[in-house]
Amino acid sequence: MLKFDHVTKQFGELAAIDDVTFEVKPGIITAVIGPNGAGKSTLVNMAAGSYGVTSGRILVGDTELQKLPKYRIAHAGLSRTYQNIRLFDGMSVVKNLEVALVPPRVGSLIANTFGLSGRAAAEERRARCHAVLERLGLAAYAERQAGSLAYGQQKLVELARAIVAEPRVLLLDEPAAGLNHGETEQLKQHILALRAPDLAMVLIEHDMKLIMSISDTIVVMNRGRVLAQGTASEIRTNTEVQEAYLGQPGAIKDIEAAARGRRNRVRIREGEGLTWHQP
Amino acid sequence: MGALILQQTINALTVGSIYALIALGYTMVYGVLRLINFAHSELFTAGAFIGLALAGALGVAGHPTGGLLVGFITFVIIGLAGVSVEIVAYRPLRGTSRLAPMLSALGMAVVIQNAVMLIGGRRPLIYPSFLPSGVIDVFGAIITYKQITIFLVAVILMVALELFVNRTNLGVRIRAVAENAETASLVGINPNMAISLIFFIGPGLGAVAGILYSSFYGVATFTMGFVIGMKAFTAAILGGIGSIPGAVLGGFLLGFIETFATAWMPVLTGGLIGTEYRDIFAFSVLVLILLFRPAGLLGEHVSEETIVYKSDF
Amino acid sequence: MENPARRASTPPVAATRKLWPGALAMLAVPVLLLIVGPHLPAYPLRILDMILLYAILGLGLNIIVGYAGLLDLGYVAFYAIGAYSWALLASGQFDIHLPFALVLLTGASLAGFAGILLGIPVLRLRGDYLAIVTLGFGEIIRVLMNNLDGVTNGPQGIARIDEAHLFGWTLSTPDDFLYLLVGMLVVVFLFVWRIQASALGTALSAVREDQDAARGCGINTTRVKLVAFAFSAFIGGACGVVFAAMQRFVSPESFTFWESLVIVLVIVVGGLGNPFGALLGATLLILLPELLRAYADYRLLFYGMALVIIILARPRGLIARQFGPSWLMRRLGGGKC
Amino acid sequence: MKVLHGISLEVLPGEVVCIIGPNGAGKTTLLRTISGLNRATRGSIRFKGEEVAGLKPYQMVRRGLGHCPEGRRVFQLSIEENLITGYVPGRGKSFAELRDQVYALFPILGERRHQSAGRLSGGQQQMVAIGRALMGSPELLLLDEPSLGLAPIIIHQIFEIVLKLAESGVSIILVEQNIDLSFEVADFVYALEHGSLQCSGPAAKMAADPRIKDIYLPGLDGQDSH
Amino acid sequence: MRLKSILCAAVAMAALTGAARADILIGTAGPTTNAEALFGTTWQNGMELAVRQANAAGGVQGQKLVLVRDDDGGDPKQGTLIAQKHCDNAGMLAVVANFNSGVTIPSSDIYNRCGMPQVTNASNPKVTKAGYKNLFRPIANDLSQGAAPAEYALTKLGAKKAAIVHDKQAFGQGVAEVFRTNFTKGGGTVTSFSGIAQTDVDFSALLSTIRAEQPDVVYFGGVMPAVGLFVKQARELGIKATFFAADSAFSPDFIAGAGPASEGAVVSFQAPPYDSSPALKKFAADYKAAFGEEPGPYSAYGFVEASIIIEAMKKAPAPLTRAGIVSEIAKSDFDGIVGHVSFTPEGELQKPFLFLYGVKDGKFDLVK
Repeated sequence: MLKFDHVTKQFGELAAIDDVTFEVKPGIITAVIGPNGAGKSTLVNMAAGSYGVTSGRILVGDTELQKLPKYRIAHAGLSRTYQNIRLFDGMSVVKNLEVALVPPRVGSLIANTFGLSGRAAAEERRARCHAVLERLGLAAYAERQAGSLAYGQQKLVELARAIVAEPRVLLLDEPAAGLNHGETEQLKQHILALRAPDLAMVLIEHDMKLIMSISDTIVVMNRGRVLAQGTASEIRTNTEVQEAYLGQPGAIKDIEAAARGRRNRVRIREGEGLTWHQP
Repeated sequence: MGALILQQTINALTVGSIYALIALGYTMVYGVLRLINFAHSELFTAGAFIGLALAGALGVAGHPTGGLLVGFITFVIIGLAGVSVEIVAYRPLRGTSRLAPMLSALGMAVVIQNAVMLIGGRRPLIYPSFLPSGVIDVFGAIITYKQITIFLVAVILMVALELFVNRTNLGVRIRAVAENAETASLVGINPNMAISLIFFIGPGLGAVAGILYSSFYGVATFTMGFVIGMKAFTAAILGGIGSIPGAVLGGFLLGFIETFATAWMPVLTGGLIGTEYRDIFAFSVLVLILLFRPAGLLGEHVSEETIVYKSDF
Repeated sequence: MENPARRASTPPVAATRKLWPGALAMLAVPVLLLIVGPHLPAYPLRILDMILLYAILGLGLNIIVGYAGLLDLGYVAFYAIGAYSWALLASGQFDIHLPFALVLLTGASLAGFAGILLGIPVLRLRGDYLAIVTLGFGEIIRVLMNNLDGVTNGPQGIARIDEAHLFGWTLSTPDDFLYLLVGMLVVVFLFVWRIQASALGTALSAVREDQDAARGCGINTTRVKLVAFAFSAFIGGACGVVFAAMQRFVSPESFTFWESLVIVLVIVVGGLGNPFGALLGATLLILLPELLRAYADYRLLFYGMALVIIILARPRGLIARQFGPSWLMRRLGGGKC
Repeated sequence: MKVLHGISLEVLPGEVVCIIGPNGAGKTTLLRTISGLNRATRGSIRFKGEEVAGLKPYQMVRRGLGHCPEGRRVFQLSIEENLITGYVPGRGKSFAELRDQVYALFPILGERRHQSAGRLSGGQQQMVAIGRALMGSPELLLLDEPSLGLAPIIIHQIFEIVLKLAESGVSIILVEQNIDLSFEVADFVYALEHGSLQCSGPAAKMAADPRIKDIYLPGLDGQDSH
Repeated sequence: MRLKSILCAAVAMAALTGAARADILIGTAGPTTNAEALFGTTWQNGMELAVRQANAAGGVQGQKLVLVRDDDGGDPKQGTLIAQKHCDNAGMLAVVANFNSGVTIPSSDIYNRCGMPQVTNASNPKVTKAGYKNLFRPIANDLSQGAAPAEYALTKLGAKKAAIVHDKQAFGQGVAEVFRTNFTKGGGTVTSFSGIAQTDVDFSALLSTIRAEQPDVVYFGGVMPAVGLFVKQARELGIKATFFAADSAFSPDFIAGAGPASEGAVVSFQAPPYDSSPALKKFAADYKAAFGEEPGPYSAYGFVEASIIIEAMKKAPAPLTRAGIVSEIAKSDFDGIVGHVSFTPEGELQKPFLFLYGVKDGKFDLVK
């Protein structure tokens, strides 16, 4: 459904993405993981049209996204959430969703505003938004100003905004960041419920527990390249992946030594064991 | 012909010097606060009036050396006025919205202009020249000592400012605040100190420009700031607002555009387009430059990829 | 993914039904104006006309500045285009005497067209640079009006413009214009209200809040902004036509940069993005200088001070963006919706 | 919006304290509150025995606090000018003295002192940011994700410097996602989640606790090395 | 909220009118702020002087006169609001309004509608074209103001080439065009006809071009301080031509502003010199005594314009009405301080007076 075809992205001399090729299939959840700076967000931003592509193609079906202006990418069926929440803070929650349903053509936009059919169309848009809000348990917040909601709720509103237009590809950029266990669990249920035969979902996440539990396939990136791809268990046992995440075990030795040396010299805080402040 | 071109070049340099001096005040304030300081042009006017009053009080009207003293004291007085305006009318609005301080500045402009009118009078004041008189004839072009002095004073002030900003520790700190006030405060710089300093230097330079301007043209009126302020502001944009060399470049460029448009446009178009289209020409150049270089000639181009854009208003 | 619309439940807009008392209260304002207005002496009546005119201008500018978040410092250009349309198409200047209703439409459309022409090149600019270019555009239009002597009569202006007739009704006294302006205000108000409530308004708000995210949601931001420019200019042009019909004289000095600033002040002081804000702002900004007439020489000094004080006290304007019937009902009812 | 909830934490002189937690847990907000960029709604912040809640960031710096913000945020000035911005007069050492110390710590910066900091690589920018903070002779240094986006080899260098600084008596609060390394260099660790303190304790004990690893370690499962 | 403000306005206005109920009100509106503040203020001072003198002489029909001064800022919109305000004020029996042609034209509609006697200072020929019977213009309009200098330049100076500059304002461009027409008609050549902006102060670029054209005379259609600056800069650039300027330059400010450069410049003015008659001499002295400064360029006009109204009021039958005053003004026939006042049916002066002055030894010297 979504295909990265030899995609490269240069920032100045630095290649943030270096000849990446992989495909995201519909009906399943594809997770992209990797250390900070591995290029995951760059990949998302290129697909969504925020960044230009230096070379290569990004395809949804037969449509080459890198050739489209950003707003057309949404109409091509790709929508996303953002790592740092980007809601329209001053607008109500339901209006935030309606933005994604605004008619693409200016003519229909004006006809919608002043024409006779406008009211019905507006009602229909509203109904769709409310349905999605209800689905995500946000119905009570429909008329609240988006910026005034709690963090977790904002994250969900962003998800709602991304799905209200019924995309073919959904990019979720760290949806669980900053959520507590309960919220993460809730999110997990919502994501699983979204799984549909004609929807390709891409999940970028740091929360390994979440990833391991819901991803059908995992793409591991490191320093702008795809390091490995496979199921959770395949990835778990991949030594290259372990190294990428933990750093070369050898190189850490110096630090360990230096730290140990220091620890012998300085007073360590008198501590029994760990203090758990929360259950 | 050669003489005429030379003459017009000199004319352009003189006007450009004054635009550039005023443009500096706009650009410095904008660089730090992203604020169009509408009151700047009125402080320029106030500077000319205070200079005149001082010259009278000190009995140095018309003496070039007295002019230095007057210029210095006026710089300080108007500088302090600028600092007060910022504290009273802009600082409380910091962080509210972009429009509020701009319109507050507009209100301050009205206040200052009318205060100058009520105190200094409506009558155009005959201004004693602090500049040396005399002319040199260079290949048929007439250069007055006044023009030379204005150019020199402007260049000296601009170089001094550039050195201050680039070569002194204080200047470096100001640039840091201009780039990111929050980070600057994290490394121990008091952003308000830097902002006050900018509101001291910018209007101070404007005041000196006011004295030069009125000395050169021999007149001071309470309304003279508005139009020249608009032009200087245009110059600042032209050069890339926020950039000090940009303001200087913009000032001189606008001086040249205006001068040569006035001199040659009627000739080039066979009288079809007269000198009265000068301002259209100037604004069209501005629009064109912005369309092709959206941040002005020397402004930092901020690409869409590197900024996360949130609405300003 | 299945279509969530199919699961549509009842639209839970609890407030819709209760909106009408608030809306009715607001409708009372124009009705009251029409009843009380004609009984006022001519001077306050004329001030009222000016307030209404600037309120309509404010409503128009609000589309660009308040909804789309683009600062337009050259709005007076559209106003001027409208005014000169009436002056040229209904006067002895070219001995053309078109009916008012036609020119109202033509002038407004011309202005709207100018809005699009201006919009195409400048909309890729952002923030202050856009503001400066619109400022330049305003000045260019004014200087053109001042210089195209053969067409506009240059600085002399165009005098003795025809008296306006609207479907057999002569518009000459301040109360004639009161009826016209109240009518226009209601129409423009509903127009703007409609925009705000429609998909277009949603798109514009999204552009204002976060342009990139709006694009990410599939909004063609450039087009949407162009539409905003066109509508805004259209309203400005219509106001210009009425202004010229009221004054029966136009000259470039009525269309200075300062006028643009006054209209910006109207909406910022009143409250950006709220139609009622434009009304309140216009009232304040037109009335204030008239009330200060008693102070003669100190008039503008006090005016400037008042501006600064108002802005310092209410940096976000006198009326909140969300203010409206539903907001009012919510506040009055005390309950959340 | 409430981001932090009743957090109590303590840093002893010369100690390296690490704060861990997932994205959005409030770590950065905590650092910003300590240095005065954000105002604490309630509670007190004491620094060297003095109540400092409500002080402005630059006042904190003058009292001996250094803060390297997330994303480094070096100024688009030359390296040396960046150091100038960080210099706080009247804290004992002269500018030249401090500058030479920084160049001794990061020789590469000394070599390129007139180069624009904006053009440096990420690691070098991080060095500039740390050097800039050191110009204020801090007694407490806040480091917000110094390893973000850096190559492992550079990360090692940065952490070695952190240790060196700690040796020289500077207290350090380190916010990190690279938990393995953090546990190595830290003496004491606080774990944050959703703006609340989850768990705290000596680093070694933290590292050994399987529950901590389960929650915070970006390892791929519970049975990974260590 | 809006209604409340309107009520406030009404109350404020009632308070204003109430205070002066027993007196006869004469209104005026002119720019006392913005760029033309000096002209408007000194012009209104001239009226003030006439009113004070009339009051000192016992007022009119035993009542005191009060001048209600208003600031229109040179803005047509404000001018119409003030016109309405004056009209609504039942105690107001006549106005001297406005100073600018662009403000007078729209406001005269309103004054006409309420039958207000209106004496204007606006010199644009169009002002009287509406044919309002209540509107009078006791000064030479731009047609004569531009014509006389052209004739003088051609016949007395024998000029062949003229460069013309104007400030793109209604007045400046108006007189400049009249000068051009008359100069060409009389056989002269116009080398250039250039517009500047009213607020310009630097003319070096334009003057450098003009210098190359070597004109015999340079006509400047514009107002102070631009005139002074223009002449001064022209001389500094070595232009030898004779300068012609319109009435606003007839002021000590011009000579002081341009300095020695003003020597030889010719200025047209609608009044004889202040020292040419005892009446004018007295006016200048009285003015100085009353306001502590020299009269402005239009002070004498203001005095005359107010005098016309006062004279008419003296003759009009009691009780005074606007209509009564209008018909008396139409019948005006007296010697004002600048010349004889009597009107054509169109409201123009029967015999517009226009004088040309040359600057000689730092003083204005009548040349024609």
